[in-house]
Amino acid sequence: MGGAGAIQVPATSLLALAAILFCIGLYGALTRRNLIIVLVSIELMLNAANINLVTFSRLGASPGLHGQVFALFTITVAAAEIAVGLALLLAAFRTRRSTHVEDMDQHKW
Amino acid sequence: MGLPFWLAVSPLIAAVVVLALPRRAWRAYRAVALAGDAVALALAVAAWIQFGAAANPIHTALHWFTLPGMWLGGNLSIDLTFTLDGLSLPLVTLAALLGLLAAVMVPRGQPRCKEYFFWQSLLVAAVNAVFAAGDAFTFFAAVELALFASFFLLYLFGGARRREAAFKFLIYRGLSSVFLLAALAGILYAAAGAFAPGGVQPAMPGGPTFDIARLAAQMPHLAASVCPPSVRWWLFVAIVIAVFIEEALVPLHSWLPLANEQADTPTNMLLGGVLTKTGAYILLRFGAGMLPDQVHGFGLFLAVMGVINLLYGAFAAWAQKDWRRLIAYGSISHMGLVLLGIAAFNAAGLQGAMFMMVSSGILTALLFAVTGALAERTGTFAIPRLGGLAKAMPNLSGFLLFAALGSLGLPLTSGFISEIQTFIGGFTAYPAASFVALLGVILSAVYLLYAIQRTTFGPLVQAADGWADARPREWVAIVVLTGLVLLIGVWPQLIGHPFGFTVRTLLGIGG
Amino acid sequence: MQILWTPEMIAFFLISLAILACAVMLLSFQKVIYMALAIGGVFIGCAALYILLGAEFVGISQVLIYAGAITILLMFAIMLTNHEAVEPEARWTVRRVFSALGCLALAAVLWFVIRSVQWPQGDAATDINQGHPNAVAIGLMLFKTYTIPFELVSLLLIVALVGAVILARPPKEGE
Amino acid sequence: MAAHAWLVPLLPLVAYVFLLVLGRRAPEWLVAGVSTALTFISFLLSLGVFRDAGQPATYTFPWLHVGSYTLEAGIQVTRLNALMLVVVSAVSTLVLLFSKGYMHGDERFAVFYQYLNLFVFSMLALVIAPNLLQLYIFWEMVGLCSYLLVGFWFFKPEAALAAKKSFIVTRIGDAGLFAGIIMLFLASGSFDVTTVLQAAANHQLHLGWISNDGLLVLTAILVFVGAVGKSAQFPLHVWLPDAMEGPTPVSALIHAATMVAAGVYLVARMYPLFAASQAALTTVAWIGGFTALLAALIALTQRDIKRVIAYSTISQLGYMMLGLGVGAYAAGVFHLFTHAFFKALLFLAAGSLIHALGTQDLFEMGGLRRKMPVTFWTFLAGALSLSGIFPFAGFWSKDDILAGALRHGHPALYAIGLVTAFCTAYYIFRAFFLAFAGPARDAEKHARAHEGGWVMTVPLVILGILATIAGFFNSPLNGYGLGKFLTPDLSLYQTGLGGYMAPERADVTVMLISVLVGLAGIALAAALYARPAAVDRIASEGKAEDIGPLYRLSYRKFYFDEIYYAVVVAPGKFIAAVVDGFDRYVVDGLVHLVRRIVYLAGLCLKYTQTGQVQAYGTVAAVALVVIIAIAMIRAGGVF
Repeated sequence: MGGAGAIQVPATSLLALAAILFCIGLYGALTRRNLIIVLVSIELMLNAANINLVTFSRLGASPGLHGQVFALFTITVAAAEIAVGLALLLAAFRTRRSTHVEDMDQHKW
Repeated sequence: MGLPFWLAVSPLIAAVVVLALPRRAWRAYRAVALAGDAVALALAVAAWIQFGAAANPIHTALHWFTLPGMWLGGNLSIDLTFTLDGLSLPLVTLAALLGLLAAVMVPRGQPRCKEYFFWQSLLVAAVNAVFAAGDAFTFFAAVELALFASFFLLYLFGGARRREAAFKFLIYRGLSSVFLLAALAGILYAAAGAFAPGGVQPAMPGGPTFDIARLAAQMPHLAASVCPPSVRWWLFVAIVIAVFIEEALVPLHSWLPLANEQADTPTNMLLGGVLTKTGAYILLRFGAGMLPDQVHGFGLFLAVMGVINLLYGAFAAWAQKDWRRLIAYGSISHMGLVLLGIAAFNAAGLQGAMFMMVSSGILTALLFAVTGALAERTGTFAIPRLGGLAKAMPNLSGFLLFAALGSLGLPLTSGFISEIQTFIGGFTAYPAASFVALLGVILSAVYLLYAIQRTTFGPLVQAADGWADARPREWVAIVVLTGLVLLIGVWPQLIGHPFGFTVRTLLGIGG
Repeated sequence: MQILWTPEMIAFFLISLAILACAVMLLSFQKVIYMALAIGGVFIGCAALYILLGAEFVGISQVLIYAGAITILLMFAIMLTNHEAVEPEARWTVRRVFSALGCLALAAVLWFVIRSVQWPQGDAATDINQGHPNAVAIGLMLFKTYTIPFELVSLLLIVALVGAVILARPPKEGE
Repeated sequence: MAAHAWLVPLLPLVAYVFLLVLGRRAPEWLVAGVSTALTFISFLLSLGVFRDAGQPATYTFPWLHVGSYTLEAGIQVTRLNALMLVVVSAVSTLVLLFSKGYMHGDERFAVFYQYLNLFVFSMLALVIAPNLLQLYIFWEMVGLCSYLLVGFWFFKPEAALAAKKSFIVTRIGDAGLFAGIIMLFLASGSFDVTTVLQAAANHQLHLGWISNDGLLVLTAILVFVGAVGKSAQFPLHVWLPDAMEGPTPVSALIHAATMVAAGVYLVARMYPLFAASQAALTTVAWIGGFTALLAALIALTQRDIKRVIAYSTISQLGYMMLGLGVGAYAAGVFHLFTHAFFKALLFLAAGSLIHALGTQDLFEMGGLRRKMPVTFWTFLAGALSLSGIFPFAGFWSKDDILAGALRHGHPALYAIGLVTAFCTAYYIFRAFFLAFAGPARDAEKHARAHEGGWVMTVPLVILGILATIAGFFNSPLNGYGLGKFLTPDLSLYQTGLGGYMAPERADVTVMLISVLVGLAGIALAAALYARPAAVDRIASEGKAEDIGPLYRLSYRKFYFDEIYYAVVVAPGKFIAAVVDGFDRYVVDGLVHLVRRIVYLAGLCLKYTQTGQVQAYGTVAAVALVVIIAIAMIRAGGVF
């Protein structure tokens, strides 16, 4: 299949895409009020990282499957993360009736 | 594992045993603590015999772990080393003795007895280890242990402002530990050649070491191409700052009067008697022993600071209205003379400084013991509220007078023999500073006799119902310390013998 | 830089456009539930990109786990909490400005870094799948080279599963 | 005999330890008996040592090694030392005996004897010290005993203050001596007196930071400062009159005959050093002369009998210094010798009066001639001796000094000496007439007055005899025997010290003048205080009425105490208060300032802890970006 042969897409473009996606995700994580959206934004950043991994597995200095395997690990860990994250969110919502980040400030001075 | 090891460890074992004892075993706590301290003292005495006329340093090393040879041309072995040489032997004996006497002086109804004896034994173990340590690593560890043991003694068992005093103590001395650590690590690196201007030059045969004896043999003779003078300069500055705090020298002294004012009598005996001598010990061991050129270079500074301390302490003591603060400032004043003696950097000066450390330790502890015993009866340390005690308690008053006279350097006491040697050294090297320092000799008489006159002479100001003169446990402590003051005053060669060896080593005269 | 308008290239541009559009929508929608839908778009776009890059197995996994499981999970979470929630009007607070500037600066820095590096072109000679189909090659690698991490990840999933259940379970009476 | 001289100080030490073991409750007869007997044996031994004294004999053992130098301890017997041994042990024996009566009934009787024995030991050991260090040690020890004995009645606030004052003022002098000794050690390489003096006499003292001549003068002056403190010379004379708060036997022994004379002894012992530096010798002479006159002027108006005698002591010590300073070495030592006897006598006689009357105020005495005949006659002998009337002891020694001043070319000092002699005769006979002549001014006390027991009268009589005849030891009648005896001590040192020795012949004119001046003083005192017509005037003086400014100046001791308080003590206390305030508010204030700054910083920074995780994230992200950007810029080639 597509395992061999040259790829016409330049690495620069792929990395730039990942970088933009990462920055959008970061911005979302830093500014959105809703905890769910914050979690989603983090997933966005993870995806950006995954794009890099896959890109380098094909276009890196030493191409190989390692990048793809790591992308798989990342996806798994992200799944675990989202599961636990959402469970925490539910627990927090039960006690505070809110999913807003601003309300989670019991560590204020 | 030899004698010096157990000397430091036996009070530590006592501390652990105290912790393991059941609750409310009041007598057992004291008995265990006393046993640990007594073993340490007995070992110290045994060390004197072993030291003998030949002045063999007694050495034990316990290997702990090795930092592999990634740098500086060899492995760095981290050991627990204990060495008793001419300088440490008298001091460690003093520490062990004061540890024992402090345990004796703990009053019968001491609250939170178990904790008290635990921390006290720990402190005694730590100060023993400080003076018995044979390598910089063990030394620093012991200094830190002493710091936090005394912090807890102060924090848990002091007077009304004990928390403030304890934290001031902790922060000050913690700061000094920072500089000490910097200096010790710096010396390790410098001696191993890490600061050579042209890149690392392994200088120590056998790799880098913390061992004090090897460092002292190597460090002063390193060529400038291996250890540049600027590095030595910075190391010495760090040592001086650490020393000034540890020894409570002006202007970094303000923790001592407060700590002494707030601590109880046994703690004060240890604090004033041995812990404040750590600073001078550092200056002798790591300053004079490893950076002699810098001691020379800083001589004038040290001498001037010595005189300032001497006068500042004396004047401040004159104005004090609390015996404990007065004693604290008096000890600051004494330490000024120690500084002058070290600054002189000749046989008489150095030996005088060492004598003064021991003498000031004994006399400070004695003064604390006597004033503590008086305060236990009268309920106050405040000089204006005392008077005429010689009528009610002639024996204790007599000892107070004796301690004061020793402290002001009356002949045939240890204070005099220390003073005269220091001044012989001082007049050789810094005559002008020594002349000014004479004023301190006069002032010490002024502040001590002023306080004595207000305390024991004159008409009795309080009703003296039920005041017993000294009790047995107080007798023990007071008489032993008094005897020691006289013994050193009349037979100074006793401690002059071991000190002499170290002095000759420091000055590089003969073996 | 000379851009060669090959079919692959055109596909890449379309996919990236879709991903970025979805990502921007994600941040600009007011209603939370729409945002969840937008993230689904991002996930699917990424999957397409992986397949384009010849990582079919990763692409399929992405669709299964992200676009399938995670998006649905998010939907449930939104429904279980405050599903009417709207993201309030964005006010340009100092923090927000700093976040925006920081992200822009990060993008700029990354862009300069990416641009300044001479990236190797895809090597036509090497077949990263060693002649196997992609899924087989990945399977071989997972069970040969990465056995222990693989097992650890499965352990992690179990722990996450149990943990999520315990955390999400409503407290019993009197607890 | 010299080899056994160590026994002389040892016996009082044995007595001290014995009394210490006996404790406070020991019976009085045992305490006094043992002390007196052992000291008496010491006296007999000293006589033996004195008889055999010849070339200096030294016996030492090592004490402490300092670097390569070894400090030694031991004894040395020279002719001067032997003479001092005799004087000290003789007076000590008599005072110990006298104290049995004087201190009878005091609850700390045994303690008193302990202290006295310790003093006698220290004083004897001081006298035979072979080196300066040992001398200094015992020099301080006698100071300590003086402190303890002055403050013996410690519950009296005046006694407590006086004890403190005496110790501190002498300590000022001691600090000088201390420095002098150390510099002599450094310059000569030895503490040994003989070595030091040889080096000084040969001008071989050398220190790096001062010229050789300057060093000689400086060390001599420093040693003299010690002597000034101990011998209560101007300007450190203020402690001695206050020290009269101690029991009277103490005043007789310590503050008249022995300890205060130690200063004079020191100058005599170190004479080659002084002789080698003319400036120092001149200083000694002028300080001595000035002190003699000053103290005599103060003594003119004092009303406390012990203070009159105390100022007289200061004055006579000034005479001795004057004698040594002008070069009349033998005369100075001789005056020390005679003065020990007649001044101890005067003090003990005064003690007898005080013991009988319970007051020290001259204006509460009077008319005691019949009631206390032994005291009367012995006091008279002492007073005549002090006034320098032929043939009493004081005549010979004082005349010797005055003649010496003229002979060595110091007419001004001679004149001062003469004026002092006149004042001396006047004030001592003023005291004498006030105490013994005229009517009783306090009838009740007068009625109680009685002579003490034999323990008190026997020492008086013995001292009375000595005060009368001691002068013949060094008179033209035996060819200035004492001077000849002492001369070999100085001849050891090769300087032109021969001139400081005894005169070849007596100068009758000088003698005549002195006696006449003394008689004039007595006559004036008699005219003012012994005539029956003077009763009213005495009464008004006793009530301190219409005293003129000069009288007040003398009576208030030229305001020295007040001046010292204002110039030394008050500034000292002020500095102490300033230092204490500095310590509390500046040093500690800085510490607190640092604490407060840190606290304030925390107070401000806590507002950054909003609890908002996104705020933390923003800061972290921005910081990360900045750090990466900086790293990129440093790496170069990116932008």
